[in-house]
Amino acid sequence: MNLEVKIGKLILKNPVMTASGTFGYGQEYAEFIDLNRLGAVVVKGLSLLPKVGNPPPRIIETPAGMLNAIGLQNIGIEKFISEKVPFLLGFDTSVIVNFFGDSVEEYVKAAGRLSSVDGIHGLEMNISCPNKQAGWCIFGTDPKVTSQVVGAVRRETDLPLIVKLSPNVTDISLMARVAEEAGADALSLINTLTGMVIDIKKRRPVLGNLTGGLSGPAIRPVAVRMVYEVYKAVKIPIIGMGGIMSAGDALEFMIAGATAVAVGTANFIKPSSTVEILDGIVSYMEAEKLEEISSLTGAAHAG
Amino acid sequence: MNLEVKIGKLILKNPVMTASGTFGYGQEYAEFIDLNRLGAVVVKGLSLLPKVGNPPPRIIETPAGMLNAIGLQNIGIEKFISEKVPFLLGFDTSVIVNFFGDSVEEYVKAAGRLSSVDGIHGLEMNISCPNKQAGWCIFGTDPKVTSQVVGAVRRETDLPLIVKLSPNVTDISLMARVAEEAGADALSLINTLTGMVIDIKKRRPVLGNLTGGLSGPAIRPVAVRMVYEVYKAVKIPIIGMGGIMSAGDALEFMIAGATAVAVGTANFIKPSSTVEILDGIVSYMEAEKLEEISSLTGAAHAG
Amino acid sequence: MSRYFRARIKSNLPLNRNHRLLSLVNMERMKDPLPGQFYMLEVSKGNDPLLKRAFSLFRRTSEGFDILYRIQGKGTALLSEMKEKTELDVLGPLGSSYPAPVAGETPVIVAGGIGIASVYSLIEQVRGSAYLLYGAREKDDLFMLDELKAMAREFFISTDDGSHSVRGSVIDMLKGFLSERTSSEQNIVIYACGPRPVLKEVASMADAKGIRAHVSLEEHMACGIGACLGCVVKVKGQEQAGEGSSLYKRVCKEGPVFDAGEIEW
Amino acid sequence: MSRYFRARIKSNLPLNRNHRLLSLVNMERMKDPLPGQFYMLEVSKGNDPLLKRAFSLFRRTSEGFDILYRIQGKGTALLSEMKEKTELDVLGPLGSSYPAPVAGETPVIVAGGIGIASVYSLIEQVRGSAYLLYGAREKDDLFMLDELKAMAREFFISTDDGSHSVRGSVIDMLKGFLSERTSSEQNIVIYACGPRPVLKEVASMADAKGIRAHVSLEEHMACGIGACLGCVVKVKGQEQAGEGSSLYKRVCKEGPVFDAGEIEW
Ligand SMILES: Cc1cc2nc3c(=O)[nH]c(=O)nc-3n(C[C@H](O)[C@H](O)[C@H](O)COP(=O)(O)OP(=O)(O)OC[C@H]3O[C@@H](n4cnc5c(N)ncnc54)[C@H](O)[C@@H]3O)c2cc1C
Ligand SMILES: Cc1cc2nc3c(=O)[nH]c(=O)nc-3n(C[C@H](O)[C@H](O)[C@H](O)COP(=O)(O)OP(=O)(O)OC[C@H]3O[C@@H](n4cnc5c(N)ncnc54)[C@H](O)[C@@H]3O)c2cc1C
Ligand SMILES: Cc1cc2nc3c(=O)[nH]c(=O)nc-3n(C[C@H](O)[C@H](O)[C@H](O)COP(=O)(O)O)c2cc1C
Ligand SMILES: Cc1cc2nc3c(=O)[nH]c(=O)nc-3n(C[C@H](O)[C@H](O)[C@H](O)COP(=O)(O)O)c2cc1C
Ligand code: FES
Ligand code: FES
Repeated sequence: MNLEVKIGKLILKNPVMTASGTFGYGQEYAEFIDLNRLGAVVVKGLSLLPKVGNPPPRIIETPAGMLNAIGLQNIGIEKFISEKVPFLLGFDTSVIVNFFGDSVEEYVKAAGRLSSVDGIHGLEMNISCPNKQAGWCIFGTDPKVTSQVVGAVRRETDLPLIVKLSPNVTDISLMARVAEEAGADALSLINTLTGMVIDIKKRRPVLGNLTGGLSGPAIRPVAVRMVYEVYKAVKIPIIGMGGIMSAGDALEFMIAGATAVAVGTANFIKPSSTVEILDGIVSYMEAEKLEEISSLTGAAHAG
Repeated sequence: MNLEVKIGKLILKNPVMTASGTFGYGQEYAEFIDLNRLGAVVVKGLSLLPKVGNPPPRIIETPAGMLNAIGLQNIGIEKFISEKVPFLLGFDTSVIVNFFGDSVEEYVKAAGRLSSVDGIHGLEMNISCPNKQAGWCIFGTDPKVTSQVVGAVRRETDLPLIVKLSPNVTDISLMARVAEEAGADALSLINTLTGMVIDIKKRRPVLGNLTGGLSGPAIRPVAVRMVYEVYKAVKIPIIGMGGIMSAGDALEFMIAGATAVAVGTANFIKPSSTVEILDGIVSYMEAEKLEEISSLTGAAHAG
Repeated sequence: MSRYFRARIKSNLPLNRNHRLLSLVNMERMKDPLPGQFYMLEVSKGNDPLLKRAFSLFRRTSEGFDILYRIQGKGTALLSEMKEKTELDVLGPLGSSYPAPVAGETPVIVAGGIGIASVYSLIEQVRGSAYLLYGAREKDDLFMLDELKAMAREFFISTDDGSHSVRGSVIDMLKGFLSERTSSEQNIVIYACGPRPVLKEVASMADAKGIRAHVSLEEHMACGIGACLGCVVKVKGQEQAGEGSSLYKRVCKEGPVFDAGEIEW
Repeated sequence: MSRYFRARIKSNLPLNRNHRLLSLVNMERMKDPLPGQFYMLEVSKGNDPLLKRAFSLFRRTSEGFDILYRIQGKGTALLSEMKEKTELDVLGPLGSSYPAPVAGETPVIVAGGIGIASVYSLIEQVRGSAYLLYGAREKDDLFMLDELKAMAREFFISTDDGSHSVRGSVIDMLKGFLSERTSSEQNIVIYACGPRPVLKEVASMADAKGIRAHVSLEEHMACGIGACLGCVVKVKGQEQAGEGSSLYKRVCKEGPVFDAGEIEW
């Protein structure tokens, strides 16, 4: 049985990755699972300088989901390189660094710095910023700006470049095509949907940031639909995510068109989710007598 | 205690309405609740001619939600007028007719015909069509087309005109402003989010229509956020909906900015949901010593 | 006497690894159900699972009614864990019923698997007069054999694996029965509930022989009362634009029992 | 010996209308917990509620550990309905613990309401040497009074409504205690768990008197292991851009027990 999948020139030993921001820098989960079993570890989103993040409360549970407004708190790229990369180098898994910036220049600088480091196998560009309070983050919603920032990062790095799309758009296929044309090697979707919960006693939004990003099983149908649509629109591989809790959920994404999948919120509920999902995918392939995992990608579109 | 709310020139005796497509033509629920208690009955979406709807399966449950792809099946405006309006005339509640068309002309004709009928107190224009398989329904996502179709209907009718917005857009505030400028008296939000579920055994989408509209508690945080945003963008009243299951949920929408609320999927789970929600709102007002329900609208934005 | 009421679980008896017999006690007076009608039962208090689940009336009891069910997915799994005294929201009885055979008609009742749940109360109703054909996957999936035997005019059983009675499908039995008896029995009318492929075969056999057949269908349901238009099946008829709504019928309202000839299989 | 394991419910005892004592039996060997640490417990098998819930170690038992909890919302309501023998996923022990008092220090332990759950095992640890101040809303919300009495050096109780012992808040008691005893008792160190306003008062009193105080905080949590950055509290320190991450600390990792002087209240 062949579980290998290709994300640009990067070969993953299997399609199960972690979703950025839900797996810390990998260390937090090493106690619970064997990181060597993962297709890739995608770390918490990094910026050039460390970021404070949003005021608490940052989290609130919702029906079959949760809202988070972490505000992209992170230790900054330099500290990541000096303190976390050495740890990750000890594992036989691909390391993909999720990053973001507040300007095209910051995106480019971050990508450049990360590309100079051994032990980083791919970059995932977060252009979604669902937690921006002041209206919309234009990097992920205005096609012109998306094209510009992705193109600029593309020119700066030779690492496989994954662009992570925001679902808070009218036409996800258009955004996908724009990223592809600007040089993305792959696409990640979806990031969180923007949401809000209000405390009816206080008559105020619960989260310190007012709005947050909705993740978990609640959003899965939206995510699967977007992967299905984007598969028809682009040729580059898709990393599917959004509410994957079980192997069956992961398979839905692959059949819809994903080459690999990322497990996010599920890690919080079961720290062993990723490896259990991998085991479940293997069982499915056995039961269905499939040799190549890649034969599942986009199977829903056949015939 | 004053529960009255104003939707344009229409005064509702209380803010609890039904969401279109989840309450049939009213008749189906008359056995379970006293329709006289409702602020308004909003009927299943109607078109000039009857519509067949989508092939089955049309429904699939999802985590804390459901996808539907009814395909706007309806008996057509003429049959509604002859067979359903007489029944509804027997109740002391406002009747709001949800309608749609496949062209600006159809929208206008439908609005014109409905405006000539006694016993219809308001029109709700559905410009969302989440189930359109062939990509996006431009009425609800392209601001120029939205403006054109709303403006045309506005010129045709003197009834209170509610425009129901699609949540599948990048900037809901923009769509809200466009509808307001084109003459809408009020806005309904949200319609369903487009989603998909895949059967991993058959490796095909479950729904006959492939995609469907996601409703229920799963989408509530997205809906509340959109109401909150739109409240800041427009002056006309908002009818909030999306996953309202309890009085607390309804109050979240009002505090976020809604003048009235509509109960949808909850009717399927508990046919008495609407009246229980109304009772719960009254209890809340008593506990919080509120005299005017309208004082809650947008309270989250104060101070 | 409302069709929306609360019921208390009297017992929730395991029949085998994945079948249960649920006895409910109505906490309010309920409308008398007819054979073939169904109920929508609450299976969770939370939002997941969200929707009620549809179950046929298995049989009326002195205090309420019984449901015979198979554990299928998460809703029925949750139901199977519910203990005595648990209270549930119930909608029903809902939908159409099996039209009682008229004088001179010979009822032939066909049940495939859990389909027995839907026809059991019909068998009670026509006690003594019906031929009963009951097929299941294996011996363990056959229920209430003694009771059924006592009520059937003649009782035929088959299992897919031959672990009880004849090896074969209920369709094989029906084929045999019809080819043997159509001449001796004058006015056969078929009642059938089971997996869709079985019902489709029943329909085509009945059609070929010019026999009336009433079949009970299943579809995913949200409301159960005709409001959501979610549970439709295609019926034969005019597909011209505008005539539309007659192309589909609602399983929860016009069904679940349909004339087999009416369905576009 | 993993911090992610399954546990079986031995008992789930109602203490009053909304408090329960949950006894869990570990099904695998677990790491020894320290006073002040906590566990994340699974409260449902489905997707709603989705996240695990945080509960302090109440006390270690021979077979596992106990949790004392208040029914607060839907997760704890579900937990309260769980029967003996139910199995749960558990993460823990997690987070920081109450630093044991060093020689010469006099521990003063302050518990407001359900805060008793967090300090109980500390009281066991320092048995005989600690002053204990325990306040609750009313008589019925006071638990384990006999056990506590036996372990405390001196035991002070108050209720908001005066239905047991002194009427007043635990803060009033602490105020009185400190003004009376600060001179006689040399090295007082405070340990406190309770509602945030209580802890804030404790912190400011301790600060005014130059006393060290360890407080246990609560925040909404998703992961419980430091990965999601969801459970932060603001700590005193530099807010300059770039120095950022030091502005917030994680309740699940650096906490739940913090030095009161460190928190930006
Ligand atoms: C009119 C009618 C009568 C029925 N009578 C019985 C009966 O007497 N005994 C019995 O065991 N079963 C009966 N069923 C089937 C029963 O409703 C399903 O097995 C049950 O809904 C499965 O729910 P689940 O959560 O366990 O499965 P899941 O597969 O997890 O359910 C997911 C969704 O699909 C729906 N669904 C899945 N299977 C079916 C199905 N076969 N029919 C309709 N909806 C389905 C569920 O309601 C739910 O919305 C009947 C169905 C209908 C429509
Ligand atoms: C470190 C720590 C230790 C705790 N120890 C105990 C204990 O020993 N006994 C006890 O009764 N309670 C304790 N709590 C509080 C307990 O976690 C909450 O009461 C519980 O999560 C409420 O869940 P719910 O679903 O019933 O409430 P809901 O209000 O329905 O919960 C909604 C969401 O908010 C979160 N939430 C609600 N209240 C709290 C809270 N006070 N703290 C953290 N998250 C909350 C829930 O986890 C959930 O994600 C502790 C909390 C923390 C952080
Ligand atoms: C607490 C939290 C933090 C997240 N942080 C990031 C981040 O830093 N960068 C990013 O691209 N996505 C981030 N995400 C989004 C996830 O990577 C993922 O796209 C989303 O949660 C949907 O997947 P899920 O439903 O499986 O969680 C975060 C999600 C959560 C829940
Ligand atoms: C089965 C079903 C049918 C619907 N039909 C219509 C419709 O005809 N017209 C319309 O504007 N909205 C329709 N809707 C959308 C609802 O009116 C409502 O906007 C949406 O379901 C969100 O609310 P809820 O989560 O409370 O159901 C339909 C929703 C459902 C579930
Ligand atoms: S289930 Fe709603 S119409 Fe049949
Ligand atoms: S709960 Fe996730 S970091 Fe604390």
